[in-house]
Amino acid sequence: MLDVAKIRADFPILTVESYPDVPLVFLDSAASSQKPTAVLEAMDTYLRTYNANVHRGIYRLSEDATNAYEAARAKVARFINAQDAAEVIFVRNATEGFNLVAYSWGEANISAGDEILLTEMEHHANIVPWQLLAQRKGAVVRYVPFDENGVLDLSNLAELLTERTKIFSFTAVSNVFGTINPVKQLIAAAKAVGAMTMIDAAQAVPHMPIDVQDFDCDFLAFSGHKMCGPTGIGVLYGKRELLEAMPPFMGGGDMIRRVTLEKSTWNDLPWKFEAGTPSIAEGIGLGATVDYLTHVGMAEIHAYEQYLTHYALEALSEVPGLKVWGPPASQKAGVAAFTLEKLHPHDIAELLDKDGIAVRAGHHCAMPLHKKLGLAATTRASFYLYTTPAEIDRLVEGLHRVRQIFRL
Amino acid sequence: MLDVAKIRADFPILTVESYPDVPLVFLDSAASSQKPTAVLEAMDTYLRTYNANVHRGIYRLSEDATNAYEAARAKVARFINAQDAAEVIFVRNATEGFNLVAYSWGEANISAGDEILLTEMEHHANIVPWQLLAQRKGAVVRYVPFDENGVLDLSNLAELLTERTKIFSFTAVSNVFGTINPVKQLIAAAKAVGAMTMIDAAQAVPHMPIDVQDFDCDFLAFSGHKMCGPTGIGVLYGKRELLEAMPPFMGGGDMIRRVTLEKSTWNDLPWKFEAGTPSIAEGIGLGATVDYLTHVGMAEIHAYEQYLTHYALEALSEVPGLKVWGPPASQKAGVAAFTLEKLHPHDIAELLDKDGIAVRAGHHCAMPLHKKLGLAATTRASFYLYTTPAEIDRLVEGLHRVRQIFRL
Amino acid sequence: MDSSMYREQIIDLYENPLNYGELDPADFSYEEDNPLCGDVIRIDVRLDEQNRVAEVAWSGDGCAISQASASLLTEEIKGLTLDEVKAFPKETLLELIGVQLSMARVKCALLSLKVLKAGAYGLPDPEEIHPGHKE
Amino acid sequence: MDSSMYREQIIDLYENPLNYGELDPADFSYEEDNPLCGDVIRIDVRLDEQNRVAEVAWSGDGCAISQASASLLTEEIKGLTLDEVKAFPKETLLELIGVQLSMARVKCALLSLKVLKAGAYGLPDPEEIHPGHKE
Ligand SMILES: Cc1ncc(COP(=O)(O)O)c(C=O)c1O
Ligand SMILES: Cc1ncc(COP(=O)(O)O)c(C=O)c1O
Repeated sequence: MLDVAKIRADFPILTVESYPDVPLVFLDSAASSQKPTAVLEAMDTYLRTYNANVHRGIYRLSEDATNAYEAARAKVARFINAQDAAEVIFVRNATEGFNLVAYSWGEANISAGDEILLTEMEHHANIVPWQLLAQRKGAVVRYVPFDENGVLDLSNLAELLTERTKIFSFTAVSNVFGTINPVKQLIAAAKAVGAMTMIDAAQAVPHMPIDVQDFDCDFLAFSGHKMCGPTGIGVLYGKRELLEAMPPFMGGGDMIRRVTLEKSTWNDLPWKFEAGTPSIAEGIGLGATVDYLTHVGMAEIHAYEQYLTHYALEALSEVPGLKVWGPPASQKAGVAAFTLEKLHPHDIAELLDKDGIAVRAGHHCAMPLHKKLGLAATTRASFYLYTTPAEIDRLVEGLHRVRQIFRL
Repeated sequence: MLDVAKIRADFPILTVESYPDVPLVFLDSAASSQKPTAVLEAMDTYLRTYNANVHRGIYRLSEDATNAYEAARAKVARFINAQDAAEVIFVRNATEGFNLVAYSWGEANISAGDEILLTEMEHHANIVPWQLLAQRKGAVVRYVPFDENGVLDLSNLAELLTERTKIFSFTAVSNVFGTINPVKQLIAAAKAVGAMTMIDAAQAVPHMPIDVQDFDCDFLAFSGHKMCGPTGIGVLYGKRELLEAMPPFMGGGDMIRRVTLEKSTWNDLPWKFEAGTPSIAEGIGLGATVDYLTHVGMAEIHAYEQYLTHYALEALSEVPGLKVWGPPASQKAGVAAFTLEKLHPHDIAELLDKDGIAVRAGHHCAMPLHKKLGLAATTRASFYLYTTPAEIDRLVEGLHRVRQIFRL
Repeated sequence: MDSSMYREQIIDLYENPLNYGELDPADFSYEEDNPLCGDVIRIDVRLDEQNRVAEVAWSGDGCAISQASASLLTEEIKGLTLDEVKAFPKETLLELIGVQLSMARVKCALLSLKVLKAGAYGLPDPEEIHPGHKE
Repeated sequence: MDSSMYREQIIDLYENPLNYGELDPADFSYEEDNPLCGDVIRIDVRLDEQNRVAEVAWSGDGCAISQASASLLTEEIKGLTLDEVKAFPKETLLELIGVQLSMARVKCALLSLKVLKAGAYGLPDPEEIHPGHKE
């Protein structure tokens, strides 16, 4: 099991007070995680000692920066077990990953009447880019429904996933229900009808071992800031032969091989998809992030979060009128989105904040999911490797006080 | 005049040694500048004390993060004298700014046969996105030529800039010649034929006062990392009514107002164009950058660089066989791209590096410019507020030694 | 817990709102929601011969702040002229609410005023401005 | 200045290249450039009856490293069989050059070998792979 006390010492922010004498209880890691010292220092060292633009600078600083930036890519490739570092495209965030595929692969491969299959539990990042693509092309977006437990209902999958389906893009882990979806089974089903697959791993890569070769997915996207890493950097993984065949997304420096007044030709992978000066400090920071997580151990992190989730669901069940949405703890990642009688999540979150407890209230960028539940918003507590059972206890106490204030 | 010694103390990297006992002489700021302590600390404080995702988080950390991120936008707006912070879109870099306009504005406004006017001295960031757009639409890209001094030749402007021209996009300052272009004159000419205007200010905003209302340009883009700021953040400025009318570029969280399974509607400006978790630390860092530059004074920085450029051009003229490309110092920003007899720029840069001198060798993402000069590459030294005349002297000494080694 | 924000008055108004209901017909009505949190407020107003607010009712759903704000606002505007309604300062409403609000919650507090003014100015139904708005 | 990189031999070869020129006809020829720095190298090879390199010439333009590398490589492969040429290890060429090279410069050093092998394997003209390549 993780030594949580030791891990907490790696995160400087965890000693901060929300308000004078009110220690911070940070339960919003699904929105954005905290960062360990090792990551902050990797970026700081770059900025203070070898800051320079990357690629083709023939001086020591630039060579060091290029080496560190490309080493980070290789680390990420190893972390998700990509065959080749060229399959790791650095983007701003998971969202840009979906947009890149929807523009580049989508423009070249989607025609009127084609179908794009998503699920009803997707984050907007995995809905809106496809809707925009479908609008441009006259294609159709369809959705796999979820059941009353927040689990995908696959009983009609054969009607939704057909030879008209050009791509099936779905999340590995729901950011509201916490549901861990059967990724390999869904990919196999997509392959059976010849559909491409894209995995939203924004809530998966930070929390469990992920192996893109084992998944055998075509594309997969995630964000640095949710996995103890920097903002401004994320990853699009794509199979090499697909990326090779795709036209570029953005144009500019670094992504070209040759530019003339008439036309341009493209650089090799992965740079073909990285236009302009990249997020250098952030890429280097992501390399340190992957080192940190690997050192702790992704299997250990996952196991610990499973424990926390069980603990949390049991503890929350003691709050009268509270309902946690989604499946039971055994099928769930460290996310508990709940409602408390008719109280508005904004009121709950604001009152919890006065106790130093940071939770998120809203639709968590999953409006279709909430609409289906008949809710405008939920309150969400989410956990990570630095979360303790004592913090969950504080959440439960806070919720009891919210009930009192509202005279429930 | 600037107190350069005092300014240098703000930049931790300037005390670094390139090699043991070889102090760094950093003359590659046009590629990416160094960062002052104030910027590093602004980011570090965010990461260590109030790191959280922005927008709609109802707890102190998230509110503080949102306030700092949006305050940075307001600072940037003031820095370039935008009417409204909503006209400042945060992007990854200048390159993304051009791509955003080419995709969003371009898709809606460019048709077959329309013309896009650029100049022959553009950076690839201001060429390739338009070529890609022109390919998609069957439009035509034309170029204003430059003369033997690296100055735009406007004698045939009336033939190039016509009512067929839908947008005229050009650089305020050439990153190779250093030429400071007559922005207001060119914008007036574009307006006279009803063309939109976009300014590449990547080499201008860091080095001189820029006022978008005085320019009266429609769009303008620049990068944080070239102006003492972080990587991973840049700015697209656009006039409000244009941005309002444009369709979104990337889809996802934060840029929506409402998402249903069928379709989505968009958030207000500027968020409509910022999909997914933004570069939060980097945005906050850019705010601190603008504070720093404002404190030093943009007019003072420009004046000091004018002095340095005069000094450099005179000093370099003493190296036999050396030719600096571009106009005389009076029309030029702090950039000196040169050739030295038939020596290859890679050899020059590598030998200078052994002396600790960081210069850039290559086409500087301006292949069409170099092709017109009949060169594959040049060696470029570029200056910023922390550059000293003594460093330019070291460059000149280094070049003398390069000559010796090559037995010239 | 510092629950000063949620002082008694707000919880009282949340439990027992003032002027809750609908008026049909009304001289002007308007409804808008904040999709981000699901708050939705509708306000109906009847004017007298001097164009003063004779009757006002609100309905909707939302957080304690937006609900209390709607009660306080509708109470406050009774007897005001249409012009006074159009010019009603948001500072006044925030003072009526009387608790310190964070940036995110100020929006909740001001939703009722936004709806009221949109109605007073005769703005078109938001459905026309933001299609797909009220499905 | 530590100019060990540019040891005498490299400057010598830059001034007086070995095997510089073209062979027409040749058993195989190949030309490629590195657009990033403008280095361009062409290699022409004639084989004897045992498929050994009988004659070799190179031409092109570039930095001291890529030029010296072309001289050293063409000198070294004389008498090798076609199969030996195809398998020529890049380590051997880097050893011949004999100076410490940074990542960016290794590409310059290996351009000649890349061109040689592309020719030996009978690769199509790069123009077909990268259209717009040689304009
Ligand atoms: C004139 C000019 N425009 C655009 C760019 C592109 O900047 P970035 O790579 O930060 O997008 C640069 C810098 O490389 C530049 O010098
Ligand atoms: C499941 C899921 N997908 C995608 C995203 C988008 O991530 P980002 O905002 O970093 O692009 C998130 C996070 O908000 C998420 O939880």
